Amino acid sequence: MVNPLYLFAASLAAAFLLPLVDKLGRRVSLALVYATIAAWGAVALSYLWALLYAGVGARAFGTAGFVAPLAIMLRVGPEEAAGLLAISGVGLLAAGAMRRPLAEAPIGGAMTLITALMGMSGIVLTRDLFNLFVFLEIASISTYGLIAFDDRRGALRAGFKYMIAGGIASALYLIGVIYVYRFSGHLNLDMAAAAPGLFGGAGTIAVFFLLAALLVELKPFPANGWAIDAYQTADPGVSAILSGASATALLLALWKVMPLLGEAHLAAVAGSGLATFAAGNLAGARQGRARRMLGYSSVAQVGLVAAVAALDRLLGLGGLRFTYLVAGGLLLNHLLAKTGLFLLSSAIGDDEAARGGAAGKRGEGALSPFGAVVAGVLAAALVGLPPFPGFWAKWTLIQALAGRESWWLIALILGASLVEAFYVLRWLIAIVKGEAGALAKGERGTIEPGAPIPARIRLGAGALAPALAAAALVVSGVMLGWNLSVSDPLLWAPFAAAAILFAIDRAPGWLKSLLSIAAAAAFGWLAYDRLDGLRQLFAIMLLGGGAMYSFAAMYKGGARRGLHPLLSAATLALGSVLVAETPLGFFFAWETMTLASFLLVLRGRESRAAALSYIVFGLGGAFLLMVGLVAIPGAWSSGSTGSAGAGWPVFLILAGLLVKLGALGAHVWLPGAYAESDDEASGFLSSSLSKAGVFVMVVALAAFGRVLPFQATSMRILGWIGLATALFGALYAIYQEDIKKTLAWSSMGQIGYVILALAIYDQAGWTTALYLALNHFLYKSMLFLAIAGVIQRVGTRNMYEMGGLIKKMPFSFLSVLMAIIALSGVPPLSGFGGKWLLYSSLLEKGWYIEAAVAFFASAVAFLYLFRLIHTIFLGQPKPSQAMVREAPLALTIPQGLLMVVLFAVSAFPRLMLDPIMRVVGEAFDPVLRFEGSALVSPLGYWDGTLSMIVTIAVFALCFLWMIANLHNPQTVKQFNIVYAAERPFRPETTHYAWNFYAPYEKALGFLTRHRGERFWAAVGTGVDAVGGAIRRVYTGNGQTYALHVVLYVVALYLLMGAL
Amino acid sequence: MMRKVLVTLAILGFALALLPLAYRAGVQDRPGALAAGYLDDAPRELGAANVVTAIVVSYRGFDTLGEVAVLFAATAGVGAMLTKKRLGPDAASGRGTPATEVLRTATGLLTGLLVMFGVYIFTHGHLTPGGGFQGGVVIATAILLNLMSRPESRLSHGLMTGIESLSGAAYVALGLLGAIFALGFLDPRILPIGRVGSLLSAGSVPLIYSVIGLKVGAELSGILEALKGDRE
Amino acid sequence: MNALEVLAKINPVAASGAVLVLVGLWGVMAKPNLFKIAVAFSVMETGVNLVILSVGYIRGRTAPILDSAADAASASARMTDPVPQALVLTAIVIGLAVTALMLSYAVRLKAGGGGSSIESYGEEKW
Amino acid sequence: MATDIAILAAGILMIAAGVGAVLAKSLLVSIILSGGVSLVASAVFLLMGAPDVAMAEAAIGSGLTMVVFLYALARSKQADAEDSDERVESPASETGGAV
Amino acid sequence: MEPTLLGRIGYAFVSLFVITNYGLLLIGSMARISAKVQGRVGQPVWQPYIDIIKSSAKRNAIGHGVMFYLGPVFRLAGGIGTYMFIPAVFGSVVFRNFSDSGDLLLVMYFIFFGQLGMALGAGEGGHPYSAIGVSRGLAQMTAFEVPFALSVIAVAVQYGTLDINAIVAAQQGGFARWTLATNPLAVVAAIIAFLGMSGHNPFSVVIAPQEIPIGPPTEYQSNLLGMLQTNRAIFNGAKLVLYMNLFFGGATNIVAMVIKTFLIYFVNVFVGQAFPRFRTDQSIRFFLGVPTLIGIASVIIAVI
Repeated sequence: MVNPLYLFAASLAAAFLLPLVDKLGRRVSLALVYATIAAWGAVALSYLWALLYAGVGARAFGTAGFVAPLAIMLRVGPEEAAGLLAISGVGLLAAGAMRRPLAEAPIGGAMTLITALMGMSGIVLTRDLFNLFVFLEIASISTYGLIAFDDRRGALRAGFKYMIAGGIASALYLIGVIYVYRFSGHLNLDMAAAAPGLFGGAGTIAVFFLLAALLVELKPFPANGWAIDAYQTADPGVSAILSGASATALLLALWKVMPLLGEAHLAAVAGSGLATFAAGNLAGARQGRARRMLGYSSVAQVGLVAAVAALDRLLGLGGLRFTYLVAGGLLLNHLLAKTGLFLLSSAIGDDEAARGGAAGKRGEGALSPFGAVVAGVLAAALVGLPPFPGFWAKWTLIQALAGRESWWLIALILGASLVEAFYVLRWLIAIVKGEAGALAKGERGTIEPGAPIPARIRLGAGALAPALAAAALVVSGVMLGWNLSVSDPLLWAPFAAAAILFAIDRAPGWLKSLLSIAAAAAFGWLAYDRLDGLRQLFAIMLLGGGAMYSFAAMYKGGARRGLHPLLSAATLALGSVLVAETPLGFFFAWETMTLASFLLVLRGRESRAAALSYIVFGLGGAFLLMVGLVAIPGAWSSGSTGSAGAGWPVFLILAGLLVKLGALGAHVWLPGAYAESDDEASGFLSSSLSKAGVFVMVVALAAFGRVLPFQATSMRILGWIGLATALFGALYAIYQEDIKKTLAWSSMGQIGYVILALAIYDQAGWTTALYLALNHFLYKSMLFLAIAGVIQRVGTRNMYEMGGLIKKMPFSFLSVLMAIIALSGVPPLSGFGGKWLLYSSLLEKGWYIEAAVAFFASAVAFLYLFRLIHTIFLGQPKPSQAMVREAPLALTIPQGLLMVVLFAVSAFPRLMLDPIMRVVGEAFDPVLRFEGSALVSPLGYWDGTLSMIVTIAVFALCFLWMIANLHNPQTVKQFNIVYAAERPFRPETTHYAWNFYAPYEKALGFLTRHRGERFWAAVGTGVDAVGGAIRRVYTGNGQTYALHVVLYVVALYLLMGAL
Repeated sequence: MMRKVLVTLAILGFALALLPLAYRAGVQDRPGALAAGYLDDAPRELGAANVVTAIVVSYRGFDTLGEVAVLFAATAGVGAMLTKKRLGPDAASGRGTPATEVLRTATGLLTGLLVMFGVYIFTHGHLTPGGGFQGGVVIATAILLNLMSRPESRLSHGLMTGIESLSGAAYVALGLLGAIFALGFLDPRILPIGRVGSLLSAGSVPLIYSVIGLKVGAELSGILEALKGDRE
Repeated sequence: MNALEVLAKINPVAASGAVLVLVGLWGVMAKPNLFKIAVAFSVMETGVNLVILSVGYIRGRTAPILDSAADAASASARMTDPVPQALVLTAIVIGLAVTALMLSYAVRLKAGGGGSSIESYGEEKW
Repeated sequence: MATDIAILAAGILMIAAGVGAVLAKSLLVSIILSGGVSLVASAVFLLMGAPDVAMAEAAIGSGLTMVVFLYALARSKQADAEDSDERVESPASETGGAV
Repeated sequence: MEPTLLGRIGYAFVSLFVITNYGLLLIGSMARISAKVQGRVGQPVWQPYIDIIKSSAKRNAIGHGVMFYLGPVFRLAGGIGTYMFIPAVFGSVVFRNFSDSGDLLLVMYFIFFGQLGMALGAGEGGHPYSAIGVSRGLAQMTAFEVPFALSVIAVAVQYGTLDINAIVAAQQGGFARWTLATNPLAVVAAIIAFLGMSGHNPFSVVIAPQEIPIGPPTEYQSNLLGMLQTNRAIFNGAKLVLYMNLFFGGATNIVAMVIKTFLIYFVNVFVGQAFPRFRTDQSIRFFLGVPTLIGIASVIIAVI
């Protein structure tokens, strides 16, 4: 291993000579700067190689030819090597992005950059407490210089505040160091830790001062206003260095002094870190200014990392490996993501302090596709989505905490993470979509010809550093995942597919569609052996559905950039949910699905608010699910069934799934997400993706349903939740003018029936549930596909702007007709089977009131279904839609296939019911059975085949009579009606479509006042208010910040005394 | 009012932490093992009469290197911050108040003397109290006098930069020589240890302290120059 | 333990240093003028230096410098602790660097047209 | 013990000067008083047997720092008559935001 | 003895023939009785026959398209189908129909078949009044289904089955075993629902758009109108038979069936005449109020 002293020598020499070198030109001197930083990186890599692969142990280096205790020691171990690499990596990225300001400012800027990074590296390497101080000061003073180097007003203001806080911290540190020397007799860290004098009594206080200084430098809540101001105002590169490199160095300093800390100290670190995490994120939620928001996120993340290291020591979460994995993973995630985001914020002109009016640039438009991918990766990583390091770290952390039953900590961490996800993704959405959407401000969903197309912001060279950070995140995430033995290729398939399809994103759409289908097929083939009966059923809906929608995606020409990769990734993620064998593997697949579907929603036109609430609820549900999974040992392991240990955690799983399924109360994300995404993506979300939640609920209930606490009551409550979902989904649907909103609410209602049926919890109920799920997939697919065609042809989603399309789009009409007959449960189509099964099992179970309400709900469904078909296809056409044609083949072919399937399973119910009953029969005693073609329940019977025959026969009879009696009618145009004794002159007025159910609204509208939305809005307001209150602390007055620092230290001291 | 209460509380709380600590530390009655080790070994190992210097330059020479870096970074920061361009056109201060003739004459006389005194201090740092930092300040004082006596004159910026850069490089180079010819970076034993108490003793300690002195002097002068507003 | 014993246990250097730290800290938090803050910091630094050196204070011992009269063998028996001295040397220089930088910030901020109170630089907040 | 008493006396002097430096209305007085603190401190260092430090404190902590202060003061054209305790009227300063 | 498939089809036609004629006569006589009560002469009892024959013989004036033609087909098929899934006379092979296709639930849902198709056909007719009528009808339907469903649930709970034959079988053995006697609340709820279902007063606002003489009946003319008129007879009969089976002990022979259904129909019509017409929102609130409570009470009684 190279002696790191040479690096210091080289850095200093470079820095010292820089003013001379600068005489040769700024290019040369900057090259020297980059070379110096790169040298650190190269050496750090060589250390890592030696330590991890060549098997060399950690090594200490003396200085001046002496060793400790006389001389200062430097140590190179794994954490040091990684820290050095992080610092130089961030430094190089930031320095690259700062090329212009560095070239324009005096050479002092470049000089302080080198010394700053050298100082941070010194903090990492040194094992001497006073030397640590020296390097802290090098780093701080260089930082003060760097903050001011390009002379921004705001940065100067912030820099002064930064100095005040830094000065207080230095004083604290010096006092701590000298008393540590006094009580231990050593300045060398390892020797001081071995000396007895530091533990108990005055030594504890000495260590406290040391610790307090480091904690203050780590920017704890509330003593961090100075740092946030600096993040906000300095050059983004400097912010990146502060947030990434400096935090790494300081965290490693904290890590270093950990051996000196007692329990009370550790508790203080943990408490302070967690409080910072929570408060930082809450304050960030209110931030509109991007840079400041990233600042809040930074302090929060660093607080969490610090807390994790302390918690491991306090609770014994898993030792060194655990800390490396979790704290290291979180830190790596944070520093790469934050570096990338800070630099990205400057590249897109979100850097409000930037000179010369560039601040408005962001308002002009959306990111270019490449930029959007980079931004997406960075933001997703920051939020802790897979496959990035933060995801693995979060899982491991929560799992360990659950092992210690620290539920409050889990709640705190996840709650704050959710808030963070909210504001980070809100920003992502804003920059990806642009401030002004493509649609005019007027009518929702209409494309006005003159509306401005948003400009694509091209990042150019500014994207390089963020892209590199993103790439590093991907690589490290994959490596970490592999390390945690999530190595099943099928689990990674979604990412592979997305990457490949993104790579050929410019290719024509049909090629990508075919590739997506092939990917789904290949996945199914590879996974076939691992699919049991239940999983096969769901594979049809999930993989088959995904492939079908990929096919349908061809209905619009062009490359449709971004759609196919996301659709394919989401499809394969659904597949991997089916094949996951471990809890982590499952959760990985689940979050992958959440991520892919979020991006899919985001791709829609006016989807900003919808996508945000989709992902926030998605993550919230996922967090509940995660806690449930880790709280039940052995959950999701193959063949696990109810163990006595599983109790209330199952409720968490169920609650998480209910959120995902959009059960009433947690449904507010649903209509927006389904309505605003691309039309075929909506169909995919509604008919395929929602079944993933059903699948997991089936598995979870199968395993743990019998050991639920208060089993009967719980199930009854679950049933009522499902029932309420069904009823209110239908009620909401009838008042929508937007066709996709109607379908969205309808989906919610249909899933409600599935939940209700699952809650019945016997063979009949579960048969019903699976049958309903499969049927919903069939007819909701038909509806969404047909509607996609309609929307494409007429260019609007408002039903009252359509009409009379039956003549133009007869096939779509037929498809919708079949679908709504099936959906409403009118015999002889298979939908009736669902109704029959549902009522039979409800009555058999004795849930009579539920049955009546379900009957009411299904009657209400008629309303919106009739409105759907009537206002679109019947009535009077719009003159502007005279040239509308039938939907493209890409849509009609799948619809045709689905119609055939629908007829087949309607006429021969056993086709669908036999497999279902085989699956369900493994878990329950039989209630239903087949006698020939008749399905028999204890209460009644239903013969699908016979009823189909009778209906067809009767229908044919009537039809023949009609034909036979038809006396050469004169077929007239659609407008040819007699209306108040005249032919209508302006046909629009005669199409009864808008506010179709006005009387119903009058009678029952009070039920649909969107209380759920209001509740969650109130929750949001509450979080907002708390965040607003917290950030009132940050008055902007540097002196108040100083007061905060001192008060923080005092409070910590008193708390520690109390412990 | 609120602020006053909080400040008082903060100070009282801080006192509650700091004063007991200071009291409990008390007064040592003899040096600890580490200090005793330095006192006993420094003259023998390094030939330095001034143990503090031995520690500062050699045992903890790495600290001193860092210290120089701190000063360097501060100078660079100040220099980058306070340029004429950034301070505005009427930047330079003290213009128009010409120094008295006495000061001018005295400056001429004193400059040389002060520089020589400064050099003396850092070359004898290993023998007597004082060393590179103190000597450097003395040199800076000489330059300060020049700044005051001739407000319209500019320091030869190039010369200062050159001295600063080269002395810094020389410091690093001496450190490297220690790594090559002795046991480690900044090891002063590349030259003979000599007899304790003579000028040519303690290996390269006097040399190192000299370049530190030059470097510190140049940097402090740079800070003064920047504060005066003469930086381009 | 009578008052004298308590007094004997008090390290006078540490005591004055600690109080000076408090005074400086109070100045930093209470006085809004930019330059006054810097002054208060410098007072605090002096206090910290005193505290550091107080640890090396041993009653009745000499400076850790060998003169021709003294022989090296008895050094540890009659000299004070050199370590805090070495540290303080470093700390003093660093203190100067911080003060200089803080002052140039103040100068730069004022030259940019702001007031001399730190409260006039609170635009970044919340 | 004599040294102790001398140091304590010096300490009281330093504290008085320090408080004066913080309280003084005139920045010039304030700066000179803080230089005085350093100067007394260097005397204390000398008493404690730390001539190296005493020199450094006198030259750097007292001398050079004061010069730097004065230069900075001159640069920012702050008249020494100006009341350095003046506050900007802002609501934030009153509540301190620390609640 | 189980008849052959061909035999069953033959029986079905017989059954259909009977119910059609009975339904037509029922409508005719009810109109006649109404007129008498109101002091008019009224139409002949066989007027419905005349109407159908006349309609079927007429030339089709205009057609609006495929769905327009299919509307009456759906409607009539719905009516016939509903009847076909109900055993009309208990124990009779001839009137057993195809009730082995499914139980009570099938019948309840098949009722929608014709209504849906009719609504669609009228929709293609393009007249706004038809849409308004459908909107009102569907809105009202969701409401009256609740008491109806509750009473059906009460019956199902009471007899432990959804099989209509079994329900009828359980009521054999005298009036005291009829649902009317054992669970009168269920019958009350169901009768109120029936008024809504048939669009009788006071729930006739649904057909109000047709009363303005240019509604769907004008769009639908000639043989299409004839089919609708035929259906009205069959469908009405089917519903009456269903009610009879559920609540009035069913019928063991055709005479009992005729008497019982006639009385049911009579009571319904004349109970309804006593009330003024509700607005749609009023009727929805009405159905979800007292009748629903009655329905719930009936379920509770059944459970007890």
